Amino acid sequence: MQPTSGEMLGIYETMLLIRTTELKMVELFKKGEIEGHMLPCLGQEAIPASLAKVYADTDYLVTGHRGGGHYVARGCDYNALWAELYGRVDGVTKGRGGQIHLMDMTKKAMTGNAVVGQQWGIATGAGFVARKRGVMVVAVGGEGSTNRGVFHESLNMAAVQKLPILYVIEYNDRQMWNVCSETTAGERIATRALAYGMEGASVDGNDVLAIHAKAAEFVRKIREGSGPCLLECITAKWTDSVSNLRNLPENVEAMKKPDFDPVLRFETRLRIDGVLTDSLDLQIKENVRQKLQGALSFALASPVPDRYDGIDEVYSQPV
Amino acid sequence: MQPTSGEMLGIYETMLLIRTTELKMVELFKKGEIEGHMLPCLGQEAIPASLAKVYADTDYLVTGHRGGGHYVARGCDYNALWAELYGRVDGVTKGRGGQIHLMDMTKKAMTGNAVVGQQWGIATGAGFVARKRGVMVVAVGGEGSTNRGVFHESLNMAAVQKLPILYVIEYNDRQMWNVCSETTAGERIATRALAYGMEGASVDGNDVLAIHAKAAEFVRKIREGSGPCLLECITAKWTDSVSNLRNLPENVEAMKKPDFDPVLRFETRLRIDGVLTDSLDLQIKENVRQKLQGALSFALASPVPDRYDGIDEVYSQPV
Amino acid sequence: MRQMKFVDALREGMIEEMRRDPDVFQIGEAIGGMQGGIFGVTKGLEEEFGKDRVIETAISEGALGGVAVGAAAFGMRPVVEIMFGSLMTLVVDEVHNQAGSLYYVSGGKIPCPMVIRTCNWMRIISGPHHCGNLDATFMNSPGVKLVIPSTPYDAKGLIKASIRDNDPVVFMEYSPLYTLKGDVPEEEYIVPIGKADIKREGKDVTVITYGVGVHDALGAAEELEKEGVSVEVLDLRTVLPYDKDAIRKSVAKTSRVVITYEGYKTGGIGAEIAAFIAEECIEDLSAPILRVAGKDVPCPSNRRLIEGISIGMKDVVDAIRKLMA
Amino acid sequence: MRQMKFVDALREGMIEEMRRDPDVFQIGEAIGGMQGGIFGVTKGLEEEFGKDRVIETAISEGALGGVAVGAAAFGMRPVVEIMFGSLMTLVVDEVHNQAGSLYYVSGGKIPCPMVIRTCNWMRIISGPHHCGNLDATFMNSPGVKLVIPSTPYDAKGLIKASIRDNDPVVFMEYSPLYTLKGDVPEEEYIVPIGKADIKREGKDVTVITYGVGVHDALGAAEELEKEGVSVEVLDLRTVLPYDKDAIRKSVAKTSRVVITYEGYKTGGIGAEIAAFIAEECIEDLSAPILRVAGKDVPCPSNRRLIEGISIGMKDVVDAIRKLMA
Ligand SMILES: Cc1ncc(C[n+]2csc(CCOP(=O)(O)OP(=O)(O)O)c2C)c(N)n1
Ligand SMILES: Cc1ncc(C[n+]2csc(CCOP(=O)(O)OP(=O)(O)O)c2C)c(N)n1
Ligand SMILES: [Mg+2]
Ligand SMILES: [Mg+2]
Repeated sequence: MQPTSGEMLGIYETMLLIRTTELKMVELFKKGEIEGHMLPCLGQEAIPASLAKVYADTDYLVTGHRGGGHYVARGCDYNALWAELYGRVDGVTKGRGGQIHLMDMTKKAMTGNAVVGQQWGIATGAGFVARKRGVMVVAVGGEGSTNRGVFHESLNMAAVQKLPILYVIEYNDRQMWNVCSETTAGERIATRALAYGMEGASVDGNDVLAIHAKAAEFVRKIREGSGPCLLECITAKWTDSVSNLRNLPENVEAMKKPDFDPVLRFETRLRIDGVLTDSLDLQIKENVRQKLQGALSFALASPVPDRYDGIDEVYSQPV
Repeated sequence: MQPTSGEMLGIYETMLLIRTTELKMVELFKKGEIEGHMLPCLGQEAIPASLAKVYADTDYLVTGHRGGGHYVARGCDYNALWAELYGRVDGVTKGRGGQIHLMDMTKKAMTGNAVVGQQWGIATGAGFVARKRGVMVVAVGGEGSTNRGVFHESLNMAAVQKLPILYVIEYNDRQMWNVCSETTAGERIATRALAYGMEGASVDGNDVLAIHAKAAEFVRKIREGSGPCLLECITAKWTDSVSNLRNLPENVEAMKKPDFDPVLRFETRLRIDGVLTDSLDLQIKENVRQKLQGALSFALASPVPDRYDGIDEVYSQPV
Repeated sequence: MRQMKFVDALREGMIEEMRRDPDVFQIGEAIGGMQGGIFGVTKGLEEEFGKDRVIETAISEGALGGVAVGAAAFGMRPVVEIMFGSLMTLVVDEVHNQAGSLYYVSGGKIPCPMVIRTCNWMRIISGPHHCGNLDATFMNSPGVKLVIPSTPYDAKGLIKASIRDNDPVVFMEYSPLYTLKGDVPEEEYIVPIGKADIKREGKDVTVITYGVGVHDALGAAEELEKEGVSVEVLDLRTVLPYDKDAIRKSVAKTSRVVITYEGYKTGGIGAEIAAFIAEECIEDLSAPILRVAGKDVPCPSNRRLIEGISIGMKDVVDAIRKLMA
Repeated sequence: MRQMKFVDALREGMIEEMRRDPDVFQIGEAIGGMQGGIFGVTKGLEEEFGKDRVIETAISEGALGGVAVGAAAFGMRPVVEIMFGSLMTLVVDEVHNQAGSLYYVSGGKIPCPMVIRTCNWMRIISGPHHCGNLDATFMNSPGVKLVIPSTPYDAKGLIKASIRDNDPVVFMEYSPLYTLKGDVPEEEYIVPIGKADIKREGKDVTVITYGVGVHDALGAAEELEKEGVSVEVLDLRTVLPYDKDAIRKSVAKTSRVVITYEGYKTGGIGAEIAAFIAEECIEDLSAPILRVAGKDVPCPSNRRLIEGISIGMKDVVDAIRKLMA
């Protein structure tokens, strides 16, 4: 079940929007215009963009720390994203969480967390809610997070309870300065699913259509009541964090190759297939540019919070 | 590599000693002569007894809460066990830990813990020591403990580091009032090893020779540097705790069948094979009886601790 | 009035909330069937509400903590049972880092209405892994509420309030209290979170406490009445955030304070209460603030040794006598 | 004397201990290579000691905690790095239930000589999961030692003492201190665990503190000297068990106490210190015991908001002025 041309262009536009957003984020961070801890998903854009065309608007999304792309792909408040990056009151968390705690519950998206692996337990909880409401959960994390015990506890619990959860692993072979050979046993993360009698698969995570196809298959099964499935997407992150930009394409020659650049790769593919024309491409890029410009203006117009803002919002109800 | 006749008789004697010890423990608990939380391994005696003939005296042993049989099989201080059960100062932990914290480090045996699963992390630490000292670790836990995340973290870490650890699962399909179908996904615990590229196997855990054979094979591999292996022993516990004795053979007819009784089963086997004669059996039982009697006398002669005993032993060095 | 056991009142509170709100559900280890957990608190719930609302799980405390946060964030009201108090060590991240910060860090947009119930399994002979008391661990966790009832009435009213509360609640029970009987009205009621309760009025000394400590304090008060000492017993009920006004008022009245709690003394809940008084009410004090609490010794599996480290009514009496001397 | 950065002194202490004792080893996430952890504390250690003694691991904090206990129980001296302080939530069972009780519960037969190092990553813009401070979590854990150095000299001397200590030590660093320079002798030395240090003598007020707080206190003391107020700065250094004698002496001298620490105020370390004073030294006091600590608000990822909730030298000055008024 390949996506339609329209869907493919949608995915392409989403990838461009993520790419443009994150490059801008890096640029503004370097200039010192925005500050804080930020974890771009540059190089991994195919995953959020493809998934967003597979799950439904009513489904739940839970990610770990590298959730910015998923936030965008899900269609969460884009202006509020930029206000957040600028630390303004109209930020999606009122400027409190910053880039690693982006969450937009109007879109059922908990796309932030900074304790690696905790998203798996949270997603399992979301899974119980989803089961009751007749929807499903897409849960996302890096391969490193699968070495946290709670990943295993969650998979086991979800499998026993047949919870409707698609576990997605963004395998980029890097956990900060570590590589998998130093930290991670076994051939593929997908095999970790087998221990729980759960289906798992690995796909090229820089290939939109491969991700889309397998994710769509799993989503169908899950909706039919199979219980959870696990999809491992093999990719490569360009950089770990905005404060450690060693691997950006401008620095590393290899990164400029289409294989390392899922956006370029998908663009090429769409052009070869005749889905993307020059004029369409121009228009899509203009859409993205305008969206970004609009959001930047929105953000800059938003006030800086008072320094005591939020000290009365630690509890939701006064005690 | 089948055990020699002598070894088999040794295993049989160990099984009898465990059985006798624990039945006595149950009896004295019912009479109110000893008190506290106690977790017998009745019905599972084949596992500790067989393993003890496979690992070496210099190896390390780490178990979870149901470690009493392993304590005995390892040859830990038997008199001190009984003094412990009586809460006396000559108890192996001076009457502080009780039956679920039996530990005898002169025998490199940490056979107590009451937070299910924590033994896996501790065994991994022991594994680093064992690697350095040229020995290995035997780590033991119930199937329920493999649903704790730290089991998974430990297997992964041990596999990456090729630590010399034999993980032994005592699969009795029960976690207090839960059965595996309610709690545990996947066919066999042994398959959980595969996720980490580790060898795993399931054996009949009431069959001494099956356990012995597979454990011996794994131990050989581990000593040759294979890294960790996992051995799952399928068994059945007769009772969960001394305060909940529903399943004792006197109550449950099925428990009297040889399949449910590893001691009876091994005795039958040894008789059929001509290894065990009536006179040998008498002698072995007399040995066991004497050992128990001696220990009971030792225990009863040991003083009750002063109520403030140990309040100055919270730190090993005065601060 | 109707007399009920603590455990039954607590269960009744949960049942009422489950009937009222289909989004309330129970999850934990061995909580189902007719057993209903090691202490029988959830006995019979599975029968009424089914396996989808009374969910059995593996020994996976980390996932249980995560489930609480995730289910709450996505709109249900999970009630998690952690089998006993010393296993609360295994959900500290979920409570402290995740649940505690969620409402604030989401910009006040994601409430986290979860309850983690546990039982401090005290005064049993079972060693330090069973007999812990992790209450103090959650005292330094903004955004978290810590509720600890001492009577059947409070247990029911507070569990109902906790389930309805939109913030994460750690709800701690004490095993010796389960069989305690007390008045529990037939009509529905709620005990508000954040309000302490004067369990006995007095004018010479205030004993500030919660949970089982309340009963030690009440016993001590009765004992000392004979000697003409009038003891006020202040039951915090909600330990975090605690009721500062109630403490202020009582201290202003009595000028003497004993704080008693069952956990280890050093760094326990009593430390915060004493520090608050030393900071804000010191002018009202006419004596040192005494803490009567367990010795800083891991709980042994031995009746005699337990005697040597634990506290009871007599210790509270001694402390009060010391203050009155 | 030789001037050294805190981070270098700390590393030197660990290197000396690793050279002295082949059973000391390091284990943690990303601690190897030339990186040496996110703060570079273990930089270069792998090169000297090899991968068997500087062990890289997966993101598996639970296993790391277990490794500490197991390796220590079986006779080595593990030094575990937990990448930053707010992840200490993930090793509470290993520290509190396992390590803390082991020596006692084994009948004084199994010492547990482990060190878990971590860094409280304060004053950075990174949100509540990064900027926590779990020190208070370990204050209610008998058998555990909690060591928090404030200077390069103490960092080196205390890490050496911690590695040699036969009890489990939680060793907390503060990221803003790593680049701080100070005197560090060439000759070997140890700073004993359990001994506080008067970092500045004074007679009007005692500021009791540790870690970064020491520098706020020293700054405040200097500031107030101009106004003729003489401030004593008592650096606890070992927070558990803390040095009661040193506190008693200083309070007896000054009669006024400010306690300052960077964590959340409620239920923080300061609570225990204040409670101790209110219990044992109240007669010496001429004023309330003030706690200057962070607001009970999860740390936001926003410079302005951080300003609104965190404390510094100025707050210590204000508190002292209040006491002297
Ligand atoms: C429990 C925990 N341990 C360590 C860290 C520090 N840390 C932040 S990101 C990261 C690497 C995560 O790797 P992975 O899960 O593969 O995700 P990626 O960053 O590659 O997307 C680490 C170790 C953390 N935040 N939480
Ligand atoms: C972490 C933890 N959770 C729950 C418990 C309570 N508990 C004690 S034994 C037990 C069942 C353990 O089952 P299993 O690991 O299969 O061992 P078995 O008792 O069957 O030998 C449980 C849940 C505990 N002690 N620790
Ligand atoms: Mg990664
Ligand atoms: Mg079992």
